[in-house]
Amino acid sequence: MRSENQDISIIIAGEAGQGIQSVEQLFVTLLHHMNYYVFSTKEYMSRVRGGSNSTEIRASLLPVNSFVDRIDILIILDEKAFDHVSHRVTDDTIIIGDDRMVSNISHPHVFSFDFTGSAKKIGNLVYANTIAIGLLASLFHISSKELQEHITSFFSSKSKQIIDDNIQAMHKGISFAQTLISSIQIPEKIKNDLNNTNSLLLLNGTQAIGLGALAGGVNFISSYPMSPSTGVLTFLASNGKKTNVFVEQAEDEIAAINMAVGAWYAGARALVTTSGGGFALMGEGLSLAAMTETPIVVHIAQRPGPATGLPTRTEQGDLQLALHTGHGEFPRLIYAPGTLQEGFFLTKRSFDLADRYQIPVILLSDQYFVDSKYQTSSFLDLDKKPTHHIVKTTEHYKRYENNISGVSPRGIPGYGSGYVCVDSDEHDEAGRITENSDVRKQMVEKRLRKMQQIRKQSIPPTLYGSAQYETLLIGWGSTVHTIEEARKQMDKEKISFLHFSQVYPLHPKTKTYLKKANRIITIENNATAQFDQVLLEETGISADAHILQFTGHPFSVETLLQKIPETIQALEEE
Amino acid sequence: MRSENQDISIIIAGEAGQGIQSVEQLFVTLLHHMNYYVFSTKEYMSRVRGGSNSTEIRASLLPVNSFVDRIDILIILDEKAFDHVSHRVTDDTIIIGDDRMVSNISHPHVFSFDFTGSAKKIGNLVYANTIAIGLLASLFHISSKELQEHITSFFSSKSKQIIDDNIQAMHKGISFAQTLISSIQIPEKIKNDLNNTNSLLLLNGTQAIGLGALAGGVNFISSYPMSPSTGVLTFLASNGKKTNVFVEQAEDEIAAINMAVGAWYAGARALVTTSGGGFALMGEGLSLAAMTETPIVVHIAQRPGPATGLPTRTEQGDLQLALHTGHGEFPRLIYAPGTLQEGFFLTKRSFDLADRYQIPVILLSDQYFVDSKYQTSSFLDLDKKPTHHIVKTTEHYKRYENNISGVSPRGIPGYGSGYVCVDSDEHDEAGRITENSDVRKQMVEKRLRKMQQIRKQSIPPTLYGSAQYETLLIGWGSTVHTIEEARKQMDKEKISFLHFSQVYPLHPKTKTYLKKANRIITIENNATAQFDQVLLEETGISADAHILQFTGHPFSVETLLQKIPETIQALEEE
Amino acid sequence: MNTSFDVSDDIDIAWCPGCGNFSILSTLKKTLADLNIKSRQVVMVSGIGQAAKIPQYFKTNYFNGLHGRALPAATAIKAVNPSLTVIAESGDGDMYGEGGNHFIHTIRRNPDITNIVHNNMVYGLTKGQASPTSQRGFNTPVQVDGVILEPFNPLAVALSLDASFVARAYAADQKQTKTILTKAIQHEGYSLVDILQPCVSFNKVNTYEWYKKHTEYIKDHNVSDKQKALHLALQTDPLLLGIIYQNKEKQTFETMHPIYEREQTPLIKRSYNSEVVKQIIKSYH
Amino acid sequence: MNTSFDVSDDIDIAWCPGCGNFSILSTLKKTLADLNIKSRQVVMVSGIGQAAKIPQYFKTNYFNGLHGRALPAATAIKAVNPSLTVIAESGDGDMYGEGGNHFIHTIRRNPDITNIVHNNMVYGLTKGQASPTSQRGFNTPVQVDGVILEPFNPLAVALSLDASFVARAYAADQKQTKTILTKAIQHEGYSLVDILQPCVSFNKVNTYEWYKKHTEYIKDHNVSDKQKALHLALQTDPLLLGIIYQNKEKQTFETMHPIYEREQTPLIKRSYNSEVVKQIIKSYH
Ligand SMILES: Cc1ncc(C[n+]2csc(CCOP(=O)(O)OP(=O)(O)O)c2C)c(N)n1
Ligand SMILES: Cc1ncc(C[n+]2csc(CCOP(=O)(O)OP(=O)(O)O)c2C)c(N)n1
Ligand code: SF4
Ligand code: SF4
Ligand SMILES: [Mg+2]
Ligand SMILES: [Mg+2]
Repeated sequence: MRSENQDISIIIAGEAGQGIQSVEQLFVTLLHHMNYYVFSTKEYMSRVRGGSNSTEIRASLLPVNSFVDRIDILIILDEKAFDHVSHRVTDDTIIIGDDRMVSNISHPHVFSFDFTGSAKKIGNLVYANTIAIGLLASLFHISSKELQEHITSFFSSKSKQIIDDNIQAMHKGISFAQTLISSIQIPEKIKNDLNNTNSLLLLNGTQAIGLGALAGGVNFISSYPMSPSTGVLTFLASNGKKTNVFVEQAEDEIAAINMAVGAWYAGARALVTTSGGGFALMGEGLSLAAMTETPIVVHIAQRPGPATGLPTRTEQGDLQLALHTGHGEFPRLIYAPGTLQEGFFLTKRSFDLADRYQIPVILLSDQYFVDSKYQTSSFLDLDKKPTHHIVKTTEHYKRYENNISGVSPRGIPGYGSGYVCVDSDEHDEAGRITENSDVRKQMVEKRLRKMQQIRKQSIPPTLYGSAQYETLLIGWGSTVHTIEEARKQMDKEKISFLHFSQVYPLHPKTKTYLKKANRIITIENNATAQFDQVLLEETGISADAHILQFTGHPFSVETLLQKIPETIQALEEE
Repeated sequence: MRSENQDISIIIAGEAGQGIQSVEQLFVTLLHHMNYYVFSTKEYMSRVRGGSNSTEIRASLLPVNSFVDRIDILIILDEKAFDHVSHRVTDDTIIIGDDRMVSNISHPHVFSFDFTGSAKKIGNLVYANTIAIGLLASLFHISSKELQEHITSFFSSKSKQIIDDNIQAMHKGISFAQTLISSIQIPEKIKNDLNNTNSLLLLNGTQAIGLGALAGGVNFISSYPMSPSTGVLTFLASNGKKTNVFVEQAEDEIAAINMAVGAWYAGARALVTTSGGGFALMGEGLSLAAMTETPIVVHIAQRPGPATGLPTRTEQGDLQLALHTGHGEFPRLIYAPGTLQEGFFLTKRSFDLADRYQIPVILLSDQYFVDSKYQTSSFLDLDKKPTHHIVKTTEHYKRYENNISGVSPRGIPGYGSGYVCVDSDEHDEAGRITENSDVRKQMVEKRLRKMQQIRKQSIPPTLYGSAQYETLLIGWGSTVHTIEEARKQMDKEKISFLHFSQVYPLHPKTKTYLKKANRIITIENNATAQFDQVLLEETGISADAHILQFTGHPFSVETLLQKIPETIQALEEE
Repeated sequence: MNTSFDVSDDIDIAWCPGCGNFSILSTLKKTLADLNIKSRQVVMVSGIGQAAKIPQYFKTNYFNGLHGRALPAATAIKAVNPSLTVIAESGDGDMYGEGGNHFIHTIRRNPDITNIVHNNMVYGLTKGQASPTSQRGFNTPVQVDGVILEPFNPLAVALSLDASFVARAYAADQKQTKTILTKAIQHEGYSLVDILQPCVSFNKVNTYEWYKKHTEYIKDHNVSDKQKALHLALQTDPLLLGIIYQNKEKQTFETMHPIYEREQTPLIKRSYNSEVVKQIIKSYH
Repeated sequence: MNTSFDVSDDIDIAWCPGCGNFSILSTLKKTLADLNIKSRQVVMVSGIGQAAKIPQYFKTNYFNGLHGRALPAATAIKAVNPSLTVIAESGDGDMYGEGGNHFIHTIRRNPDITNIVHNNMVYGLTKGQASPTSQRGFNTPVQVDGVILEPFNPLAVALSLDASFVARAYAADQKQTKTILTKAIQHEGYSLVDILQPCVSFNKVNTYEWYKKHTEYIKDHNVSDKQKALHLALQTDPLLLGIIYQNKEKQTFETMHPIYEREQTPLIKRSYNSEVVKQIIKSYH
């Protein structure tokens, strides 16, 4: 294992259904409580059992939040696992597995233990996971007392028998660890001070979005299950009763979005969560929201397409779809959170701006974002109630009063003495169908006029690195940490990184940033550099080169460390 | 009536259900047979009876094919009709109507006749239409004998009584005409020579597309009715039995496109016709076609959105939707026919290229295009059978063989000794699901690679006017004739017009054309200059100004004659 | 007769003279007025089509949404504010064709909404294509050789999905239709009222005369007998009119939903509680 | 047992050990093989889900389309080439949820296809949410307080749409399931075979044991008695197994369609006739 690293990258690889998820959950929280910085992310197949999945856990003395190829410790849970990740294994990797599973691996640092046999002896194969945790925890200087407390509280809802068995398994793991300790240099946990990780939240993208929705006053969600977006639905389902969220699984995506539009019309704050294929069915509904000027918030967790594509993997391939779907012309706003803070605050903000401007707001995440977990500072400023931009109607209330801003005061049925009439056909100020071409023209202009104010509310991109740069790397959404980790390692070379969490419309400062660069490179998890098209449309400037990846996997820091200099060199040679 | 015109513009205005359509049909064919050049277009409300509709008929000694505001002769069929078109009436307009309907109009040239009374006397109110035709025909130097023959053949399927009544009505109209003849200067019909209009076809955009589909070998259409696209469905329904087209009205648009993809898979050539709202539901299906590399042809007759919008009116508002809908990344091809010839040949070509490259081809028309009728030279080169790019499979046939072109030989089930396996998930060459990231990468590249060849097959834009221009007007799709008629009238001013009938991808020559211009103006029937975005993305050059109209109505020649100089002047002053 | 639901202005109704829709319009207005329902508490939800224009001619709140999508919107409106009277109304093509999936699943939910379908056995607004309820052999510009599909039987399907209120009415019989609509609106739960409606422009087969000959009111039927109801629903000539089934015991979507289990305050009246949210956030420490 | 439909390679089946899908796979292979149907003449059409992966494990043609959209594709495939044997197969969520509208209208068409639904009363692939057939009270990560919707009764709905062949099978009983599948495939017209299928990972309620207790084969039933069939279909405990209805007289979509009225050559075998097209064009002179 390379000892220069202040952080350790552990990969647990095995079949679906073997319990990798619970190892991750248990061990990552443990590290968090023991004052390590942690990051975890998973990649998994579109199946329930079998196959080959893996989870990466990074533990560090400094904040970590991105995916690396490097494997310091590899835990192998089934026969196929090694082949699945072997391209990432180096001579420094330490490989740990059951005798049966590692016997064929020729590698300098293979350690085999009788996980299976021991687990079976304790009473159930699943205890192999707890044995692994015991082993790992030991390596991380976690005392058996600390570990035991953690396990006990983790399984607190289970029977005493189960808790005892787990503790037995844990001890087995601790004893396995002894043979290893000399080969592995793990940094000691952070000393307890004010900066310890306990003041931080530990959560993943799904949870950040879910919490942001709650803070944004969501009280209705109608969605149809679709990986990797379903987590937001189940998050709200599990928290819905105490937070007054009406949760409904729709019969299809079309019902989902039409329910959400109906819910907003009646006064709720509704969210729809889906992925590209589901969203491709919602175009008409989005257009309905726009025409009726009913707010709507749609979360799209992107996965690789076209069609069913790779259901459980990651891609940034639906930006242009989000930007242009829905027939006819109307304003919209698209966020693509990168950090967990952005995940939370932009979700919250989605509700505020959708409500304020009566427009569709789209939150574009992806599988990598929703499934990545790390620590972030707590979410602040939560006391202010979300502002509902709803008026009490008066007798001659007109839903589409044509005013300077284009944003007509929005009433809801049953509140006030007016009638709230909304129409999918072109309509007059009262909301009644019209074919008058003057009114038509005014209404189109009214709707599009809102874009001016929306632009003013744009979130500027974040510049990482010096304001004096030659090369400007550009990324959006989930890639933020990976690009930044790579950039930091190349800091001297006048490379800065500009990250966009609002991808449409772009903040006016964007052009200034672009103009200052000698060379611009967009880094995107897609095949056609979709964000570069947005740059061009919005600023007239486009990138000189792209670093694209569309394998279904997120960029790793290492890939970028290789591709960025290569790309710069190729540009210089041009 | 202004006498300088070599063409006469007649507007017939009345309620839905009064028979304007049959007046148009009967009179336009009559003019055609009598060797006039004719053009007609209609605007109508989204209702079956009542309201205010109108049809414009232009008759001329030179080819005519675009919409003008000017009304030379106005035929009024109901009380509301005059108000409906009064903004287009000038002092030169001749207004003809029933006593009851014109009595309140203060205008120098109002002619009232007892249409209603006379029609009733003959036996039915509908004969008012035939009276009007008799009147108009007389003005156009058509003898009562010629007219009678025409009417007899038009009503040949009806009873003798009905034919006789129509002839009686016709004579009534002829007698009404006598009082008018002195006030109206109508050019005499073209002398019979080789150039006469009888060698031409008289048809509208719907028919051009329908015939193009037949010539392209269409043998399956699954669609859901939606104005203004339904005409193509009914066209194929009425011609389907003799041409072997399987016509099916689907339960919804999603079924429509999935049926069409299934039909192509099994070996048919399928078409889907819809409008923006229906197409907004087909995004997922389009993506399926792309992923399975199954050809598909979709006709979108655009109408104003968002949502239900103005169901029976015109707009060019769905270009960006057509370009970007469907999740994931895949090649596509978009045609936007302007002339009837393009309507025919590009539809035919859609089938050929969809089949050849196994991609979605979208035909983008609009209400103005499908409902406009005029003469065009006959469609030639019809003897060649459409080439079906289908192979007989061999035993180890692989549907997605990864070759240089990216176009794998396409087999169909039951033909040959192989199996044809297509998959919506990412798949290997054999069509089986895979999550292998190398295969994924290869397959994405394979699919996108086809774009190179598709680009090579691009239809170049057509330049109207001199190759030496300062101002370059740019239009696409249905606006071709209107822009060109306006441009011609401003010919001296170094203005040329570049028309695109293929709107994506753009032919490489485009950039050369754009670079030569001092100023570029796109003229689009939408509010956000959608084609200019395509120009920018494809060439890096965008227009200096736009002339946009989004009232639901097509541009008129007059509007452009006013807007073009205004826009040029504004640019000069900048 | 004037009702509180009349649109005061001199409104231009886009239907053809003689259309069955006019009777439905006035019957429904009278029904609502006589039920003493306040127009400000009513939301009419419709799709797109000739029938779906009906809210335009009402003085009340409305949500005139997409073709085929009235039911999901109506369900959500009722869910977030159960104090509203929600009527989802559209044509046969809209509800049973484009919207077929929502028809099925809305019935499974049993929200307390009234679903009125103007069944003219044709697509009116798009000029005469077959609808799901068009009869075999019906000729149209698309079905040039006549319809070959089995006509959709909305009553039978609704019953097989255990709809809690199922009825068929005939537009021209305003008196009986009013009785049926009254009961449908009063019914707590999903109610389907399929109203046979002559389309004088595009359906020259199922005319006023035809309906006179081919319909008949149900007699001596216990509306809680589902098996019998299904039997009656399957009968196609004559088409039976009246309330064919009602189950007053079935719980509504709103009352069963966890959000309304303990507390009945309409969702939109509940206020945001930052403390609860902060507590949930805290659990991630 | 080997059949001509076995995929020769050492294929990795993505289902969970113990899943009911395995029995359905082998039963269907055997059924097709024993019917002597040539694998090259078969097209399996599926949507997305665990069940929908079944074509991957067959040596035959397949069209693995979108979630919920197998039926329209299958209908079209059969329409353009009636000489193929077309099987549309997916899960309950796919066919009755997302694809509900196609389910309804495909039955109305009566194409000669076999519709096999793996009914595990849950969404398997997306990890355990309720499906339309989930029973009341079923707890899931979304339906945290249990399902409150009326379970979808596919048999009753199919019957109310006059489906020409309706059956229910139980995955674990390969022998009887094979008999049912054989008749379904032989049936000329649309056939629905809803197969109860235990999902060992996400449905801990409707287990093998549960099905044993709560199912029963239909006895002494005249399959052409629709009224009785409906009666049986409405019965939910025990769920009845077997062929519940068959109408051998009903004409199929393909035979009724104008395109096949006079000529039976499959559409794809008919050749383009430029003369006819030219003649039509001529009519516009
Ligand atoms: C997504 C979509 N598809 C198609 C249409 C076109 N369309 C409007 S109304 C209609 C059918 C109307 O039939 P029905 O619902 O029976 O109402 P009716 O006009 O007969 O009252 C159709 C197909 C549309 N507006 N939206
Ligand atoms: C349009 C769309 N929406 C959602 C999904 C996600 N999805 C895939 S399978 C599935 C449900 C599977 O349930 P079922 O059809 O019952 O099959 P099972 O896995 O239980 O066999 C869903 C919701 C999808 N692929 N496409
Ligand atoms: S088309 Fe038919 S349904 Fe529509 S208004 Fe006219 S008569 Fe009524
Ligand atoms: S999740 Fe359920 S249905 Fe899917 S393979 Fe596993 S046991 Fe079978
Ligand atoms: Mg109708
Ligand atoms: Mg299932």
